[in-house]
Amino acid sequence: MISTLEEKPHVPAAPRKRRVPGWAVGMISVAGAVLLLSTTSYLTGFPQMTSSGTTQTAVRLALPILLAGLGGLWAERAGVVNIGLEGMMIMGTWGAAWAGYQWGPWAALVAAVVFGSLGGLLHAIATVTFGVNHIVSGVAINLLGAGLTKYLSTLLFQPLSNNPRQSPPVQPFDTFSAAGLSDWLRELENEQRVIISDVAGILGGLVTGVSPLTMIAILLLPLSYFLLWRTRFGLRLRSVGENPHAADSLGVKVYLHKYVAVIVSGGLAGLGGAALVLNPGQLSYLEGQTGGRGYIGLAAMIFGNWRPGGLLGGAALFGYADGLQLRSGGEVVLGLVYGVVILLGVIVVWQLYRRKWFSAAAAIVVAVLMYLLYITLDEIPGEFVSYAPHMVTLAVLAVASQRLRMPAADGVVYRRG
Amino acid sequence: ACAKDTGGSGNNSNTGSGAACEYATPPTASATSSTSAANGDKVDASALKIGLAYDIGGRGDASFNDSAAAGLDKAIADMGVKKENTRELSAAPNEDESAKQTRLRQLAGEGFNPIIGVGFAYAESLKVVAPEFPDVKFALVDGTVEGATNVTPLLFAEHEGSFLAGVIAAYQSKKCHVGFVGGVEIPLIQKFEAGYAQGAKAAAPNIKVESKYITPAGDFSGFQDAPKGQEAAKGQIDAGADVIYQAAGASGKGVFSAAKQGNVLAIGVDADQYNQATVADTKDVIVSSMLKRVDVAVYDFVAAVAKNDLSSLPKVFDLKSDGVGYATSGGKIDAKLQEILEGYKAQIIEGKISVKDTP
Amino acid sequence: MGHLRGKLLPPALAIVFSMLLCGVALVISGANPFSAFAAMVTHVGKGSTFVDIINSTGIYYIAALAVAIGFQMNLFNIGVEGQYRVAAVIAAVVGGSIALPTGIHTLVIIIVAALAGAAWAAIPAILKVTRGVNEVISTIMMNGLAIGLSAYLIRRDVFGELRGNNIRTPEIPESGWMPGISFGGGGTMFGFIFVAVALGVGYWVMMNRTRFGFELRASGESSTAASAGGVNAKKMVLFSMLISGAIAGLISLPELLGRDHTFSLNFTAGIGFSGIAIALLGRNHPGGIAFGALLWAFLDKSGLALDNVGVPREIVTIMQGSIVLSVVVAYEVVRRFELAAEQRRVGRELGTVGGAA
Amino acid sequence: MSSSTSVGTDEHPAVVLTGITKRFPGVVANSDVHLTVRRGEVHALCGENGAGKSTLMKILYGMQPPDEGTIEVDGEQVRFRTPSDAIKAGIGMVHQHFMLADNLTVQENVVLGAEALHGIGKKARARIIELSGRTGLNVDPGVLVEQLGVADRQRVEILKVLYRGAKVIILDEPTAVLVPQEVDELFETVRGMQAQGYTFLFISHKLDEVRAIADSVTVIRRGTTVGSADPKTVSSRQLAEMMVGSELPSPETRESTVTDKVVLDVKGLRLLAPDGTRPILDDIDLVVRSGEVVGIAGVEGNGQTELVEAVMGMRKAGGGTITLLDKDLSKLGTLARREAGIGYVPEDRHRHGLLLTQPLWYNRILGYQTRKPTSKGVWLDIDGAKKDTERIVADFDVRTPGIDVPAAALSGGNQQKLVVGRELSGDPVLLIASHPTRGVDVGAQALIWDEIKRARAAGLAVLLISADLDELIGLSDTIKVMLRGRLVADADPSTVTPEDLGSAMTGAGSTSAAVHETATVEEGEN
Ligand SMILES: Nc1ncnc2c1ncn2[C@@H]1O[C@H](COP(=O)(O)OP(=O)(O)OP(=O)(O)O)[C@@H](O)[C@H]1O
Ligand SMILES: Nc1ncnc2c1ncn2[C@@H]1O[C@H](COP(=O)(O)OP(=O)(O)OP(=O)(O)O)[C@@H](O)[C@H]1O
Ligand SMILES: [Mg+2]
Ligand SMILES: [Mg+2]
Repeated sequence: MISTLEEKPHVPAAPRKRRVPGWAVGMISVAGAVLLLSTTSYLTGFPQMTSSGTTQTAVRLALPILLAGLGGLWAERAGVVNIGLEGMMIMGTWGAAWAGYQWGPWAALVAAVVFGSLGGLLHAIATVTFGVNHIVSGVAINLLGAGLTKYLSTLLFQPLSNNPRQSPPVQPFDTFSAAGLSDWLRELENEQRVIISDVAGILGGLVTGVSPLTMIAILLLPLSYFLLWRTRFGLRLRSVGENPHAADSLGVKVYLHKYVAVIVSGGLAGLGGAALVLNPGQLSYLEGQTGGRGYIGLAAMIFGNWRPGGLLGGAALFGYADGLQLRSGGEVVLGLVYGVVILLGVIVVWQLYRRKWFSAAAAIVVAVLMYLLYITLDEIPGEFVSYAPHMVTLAVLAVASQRLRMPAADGVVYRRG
Repeated sequence: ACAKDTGGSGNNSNTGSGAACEYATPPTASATSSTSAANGDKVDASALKIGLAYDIGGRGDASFNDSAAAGLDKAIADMGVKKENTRELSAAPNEDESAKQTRLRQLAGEGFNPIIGVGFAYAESLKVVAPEFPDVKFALVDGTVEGATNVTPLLFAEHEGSFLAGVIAAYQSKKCHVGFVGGVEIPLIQKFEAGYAQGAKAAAPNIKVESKYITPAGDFSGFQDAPKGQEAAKGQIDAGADVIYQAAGASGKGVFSAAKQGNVLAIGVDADQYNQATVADTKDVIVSSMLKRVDVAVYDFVAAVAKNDLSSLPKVFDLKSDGVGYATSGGKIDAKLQEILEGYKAQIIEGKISVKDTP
Repeated sequence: MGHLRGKLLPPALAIVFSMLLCGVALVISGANPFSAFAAMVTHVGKGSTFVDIINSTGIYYIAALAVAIGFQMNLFNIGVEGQYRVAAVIAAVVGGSIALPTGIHTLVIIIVAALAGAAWAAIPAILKVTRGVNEVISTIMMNGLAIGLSAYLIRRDVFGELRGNNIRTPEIPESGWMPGISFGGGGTMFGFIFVAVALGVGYWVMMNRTRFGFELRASGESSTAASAGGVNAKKMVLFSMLISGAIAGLISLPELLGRDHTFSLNFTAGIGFSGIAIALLGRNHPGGIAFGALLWAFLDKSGLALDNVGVPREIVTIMQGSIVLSVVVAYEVVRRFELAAEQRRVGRELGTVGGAA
Repeated sequence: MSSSTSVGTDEHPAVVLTGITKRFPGVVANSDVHLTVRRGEVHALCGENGAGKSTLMKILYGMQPPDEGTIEVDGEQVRFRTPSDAIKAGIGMVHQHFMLADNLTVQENVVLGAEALHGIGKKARARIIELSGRTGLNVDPGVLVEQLGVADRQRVEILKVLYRGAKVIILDEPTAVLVPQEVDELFETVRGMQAQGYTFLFISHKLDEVRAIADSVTVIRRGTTVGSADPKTVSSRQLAEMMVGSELPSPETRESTVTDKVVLDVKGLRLLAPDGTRPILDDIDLVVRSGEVVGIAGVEGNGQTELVEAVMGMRKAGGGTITLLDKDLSKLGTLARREAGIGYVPEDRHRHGLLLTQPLWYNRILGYQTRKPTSKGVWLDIDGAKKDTERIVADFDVRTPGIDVPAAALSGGNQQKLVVGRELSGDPVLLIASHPTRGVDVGAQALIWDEIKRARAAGLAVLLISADLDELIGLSDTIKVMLRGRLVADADPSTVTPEDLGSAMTGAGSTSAAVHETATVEEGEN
């Protein structure tokens, strides 16, 4: 669906390189990101950058994005592009609210998954059975999801809440903290020691005030990895996204796997919707509450190179930047610009080491521009601060310029025979 | 080692340092002059067919539109307006100008008179439609239409009400540090922010006022993103603010929730939110609400039309005309504070304090 | 002619199917579908609705054209939404702050809008061409930034001015307007509608008769074959994004030049997203898009009549979604049927049995 | 157990197909086919393109249901609904077009669909290693398939089949992409496995190979079995005549038309792999003269594709110059190079040659969008394009109901004729032909050869890349051997044999006077 500029050249049988395992890459990137943030935080004098509050906010904001992105991952690994995540997410919010006000938060989760899955089922019928262009179907599902929930809300919620756009309140989940650990980390954080306090802040944010939904979402990530990369079901599912003809010739039920993947995808997006409804600040269905998070989830998944770890990175980046701007505003976001300058500095050194003179020069120019921006402005104007996550995402993509690789048969309509 | 968090006591880590405020000497209250056009004789409006065109959200939004609806309901109850002689229509998100015009024309064409446009979004369409129906009496909440003589503006002095909210916040704050969360950064909401900050500083000159909008002008999702409202408020609470005022529509719910989790106080907006069902679970943190009496304005306008005397309506629904004010439900505002508030209110009414409407 | 039938049958089937679907939904909710549909149809004749539908069709048409150009080469320009917002605010600011003779003033505004739209589209285009950044992500992000930019530009300390509780750019003087055709009580048709029609014709000519259109379609059909045929893929990405953005820049002009004369908080958002659905509905074909835009506008404007008969207006969105989905399903079914027929025809005309052709 | 003794008449045959008929829209691919395969034999299936061989095998493998007819395996009648059913019955198939997922590892590709046997982890890996040890099909299970060359990919395909415990193995044109040495290796493997009791169904157009490996041969023509032959006694020519019912053409062109006029002059051409370190093209010097056919021989993946694409400007060269008739092309784009007079028959017509859903006349414009008769300035000349397409269809015998049908509706051979016809239009001075007759049947092959010879006689310079060594030797005036991105040897087509070329291509060193090395390649290079 998405046009690729450069054909991947057929490289003749290359000697195999020892590749660094994925988990190690993940650990190194996380460590690098933390190091960068704490350095920036120290140099700019904004402890908010690594405070536990910011981390918690980032987790809460990243959660729906992560779940939607995970939904995208499942579908696209099976070769179905899912731009309909937003619609499935909306259906999830409605389902969560409808079940939630009647039977509590756990029922809300179940209903959200069921409603999201229904959206997924529709997408699967259209794309797999009828061979409809995946984007068309996704766009239609976004429209349908919005229309259907509005219609149902008018019918079912209005009599109860006097508001056709909002459901009655939903019971919240209790939240949990790792008691001793959480307190100890907070003490460490408050000592304001370089790096240690930053790490403590970030960790503290991760173990404090966690709701079961957060835990489920965090668990779903390794679970998805395990299912997709370590089981026979996952192997079959991925093979369907890479080369359905080959899979078919080996007796893999291509349609079945695509169906399962897209339905799971819808369920996960629906769960993302539930995360919005069950957010302690919301606790109800509210029309328009998804606010494009389905699209952002899709973007986070592409950002993460169609892999769970990368997706987590994308969602975390977005949630972090959004959290930081909401909590701390333009001054601190400007601090992030300083962080980008440091990052660019590292890249310059690396490119020089690899003798990529042009890339290095380009990075230097951008770094200088960024630095000028940093020293001339006092804070980023409020109008742009709200879109800090968008800017950071663009900046990271432009700088990292990683070779994204989507599943080979992604978006391709498969016909048997 | 995993413990359940109990209602907000676990993690109210207000890291910001703060000492109690030093308050300016409050003005003493003089007699308040309160007049509402409705406080008069019984008016009979049974002959009127009333049309309401709501902004996005419509009746039931637990906010501004609902307040207008309450005015209509009161008119039905008090003035003999027949329910079947009323029609309420509401706007859809992202609709264009012509949809608004069509809505107004529909109402006017079917003989509704008066017709009330709820929200400044109707200004441009009224400018077009009102001259087409010169005999119909239109009103526009929150806006004026230049050149159209048959459109009555129903304007509010939100900044004056918000001034008092600022005073309340200053007196309720233990750390002399308060916050404001706005939904969308538009001039209307900036009036709330401006009045609030001025009020807080008037009461306690050293006070620190945080301010944050969820989205900039043009992105109206800021009025319906409670999770983000919550995070914005949390940021202010973590920075040390302990009273948060919100003018954020449905996102305000998140602000209350953050206040509850952070063990601090909040001030509601538009209606008396302490008594609102949608935020009932967090009502104990709502110390007061800035009242914007759209209901009064709508009611008064209907009454004025029934009496055929539009000149009795105030130019602006302000403190003086009780078009804005503060709520005391919940009992957190004691007599002493109320006295202080009345003092400020009197000064504003008398013009001794002039409240700015831009930050 | 069977060919034409293959093109017209699917949308007709799809509309009937969606009406049935929505009818069922209405019955379930206790409303009378017939009175609802009747209200929508009769509403067309009331007041300015007919002209509103035409106006709205023109706007959607431009939006869908902008999207379709990207689609022609498999570029998914979700960014039309942001491109026309940026173009609208910049065109309004420029138009409101210059004084030029009538006509030229309008022309300058149009050019500025197109350039601004193209410039906003250039960012994802350049990122894609030079850094390989996926245009889906970058245009989603650019849409957010577009709101930020427009909000910044209408700040009171930048270009905005306060009007009651609204905030807007300085009004464009009359020399910059584009007159419409007034039907008295029936409303005023935007003059820009004719520009939209011209754009459609131009789009058709470009796609079918020019070398550029050939290269665009070839790249969309097979980027590898196109590059072997001498089509420069990067250049095509850049150009198609720029043209798409330039057309997107015109989306707001019917309203800006014909009615509003200013960019304010009442700006009509969301047309870019409708444009995606309409382009898909019209299968990137200028005629199909016109039909899709008309249908969309009809549902939008006539849907307002549902308020009068007490039916939730949301049924219209359901209908839009189900039409998009069922149209493409119908097209797919018909396409498969025709492909098999075509193969049979080829086989028959060659008279082969074993197929050693 | 030797193959000759295992073929017992008292046992049930491994596979019996009776009266198989299969119709597609407009085509009867198989009609009343009968085939008997004895256990332990290598049974070859011959027939020209589109004769219905692959279809028959897909039916046997359960990928397509037959319209009529029965299948017996080991004397029992069976019905296969899916490949899984066939796999359970011990039948495995290596497809004509590889069925591999590039982004999965060898191990994942092998175990896919057969996870129930040994899981997907260590046990499966051990089993793969054991299998490859036993059969000599050595590949690293952990490596991604995209990093493998063709021969390795084929090994993976065979491993896939073995892993499932297949006893009857279908090899659909396994040798089409292999060089002679690799073919020999494959045949050794096949013979070894035959000794272990495996049965093979072997499809090939290369009749010498058929005679070398098969125990019996069945010939299919136009979807039906026309007879069988004993490979020990039948000659290739006789076999071919059974297949097509006519004389076998040959690519021989001996009379030289080479002139002194240099058309293409490539100097010091370099290209780095995208990962930046390894050279794919290393200091290539190449001259093609007017009236000359220069053939490039090489095992797939040694840089031929890249060489062609670099000359065409589809890849940006890392250094060196390309000159066409004294015009420096090095800085120009593909279109400018085409305009300068290069015609290009790509190796993959579907990926690089055609817009499959567009009509034939629309395809005529591709590559000529700036030139007469298909365009005038920025405008397309649709009438001109249509008229010229009619000409190509007539001159090149493209079998089509009209020029408005989509290119996809044509068979592969006819598609190829269209592409060749197009690329010889517009009076090119240089034709770059990559595998111009790949997957094309004998009739079309002869026509394409004739056209190339005719144009050469008229002064065209031709750069020919082909894996078909007979074609290469037959058509070329000069042959250059490419190995690891370098031109390492020249060969004289009048004396060289395919075997000599094969050794040079694999770097085994030349043993023949017809091949003389022009460069040496360090073996230890990464
Ligand atoms: N799925 C299909 N749908 C329609 N027609 C088909 C299909 N598959 C094969 N055919 C037709 O059946 C004929 C036989 O095709 P098949 O692939 O069996 O030939 P083949 O003998 O394997 O040829 P080759 O030597 O080119 O591989 C083809 O000419 C084609 O027209
Ligand atoms: N999967 C398929 N579905 C539909 N039609 C097919 C399919 N595969 C092949 N065909 C049809 O079969 C015909 C021939 O296809 P193919 O490329 O296999 O030709 P071929 O028999 O190999 O011809 P040639 O001898 O020229 O190489 C074409 O008309 C093509 O449209
Ligand atoms: Mg073939
Ligand atoms: Mg075949």
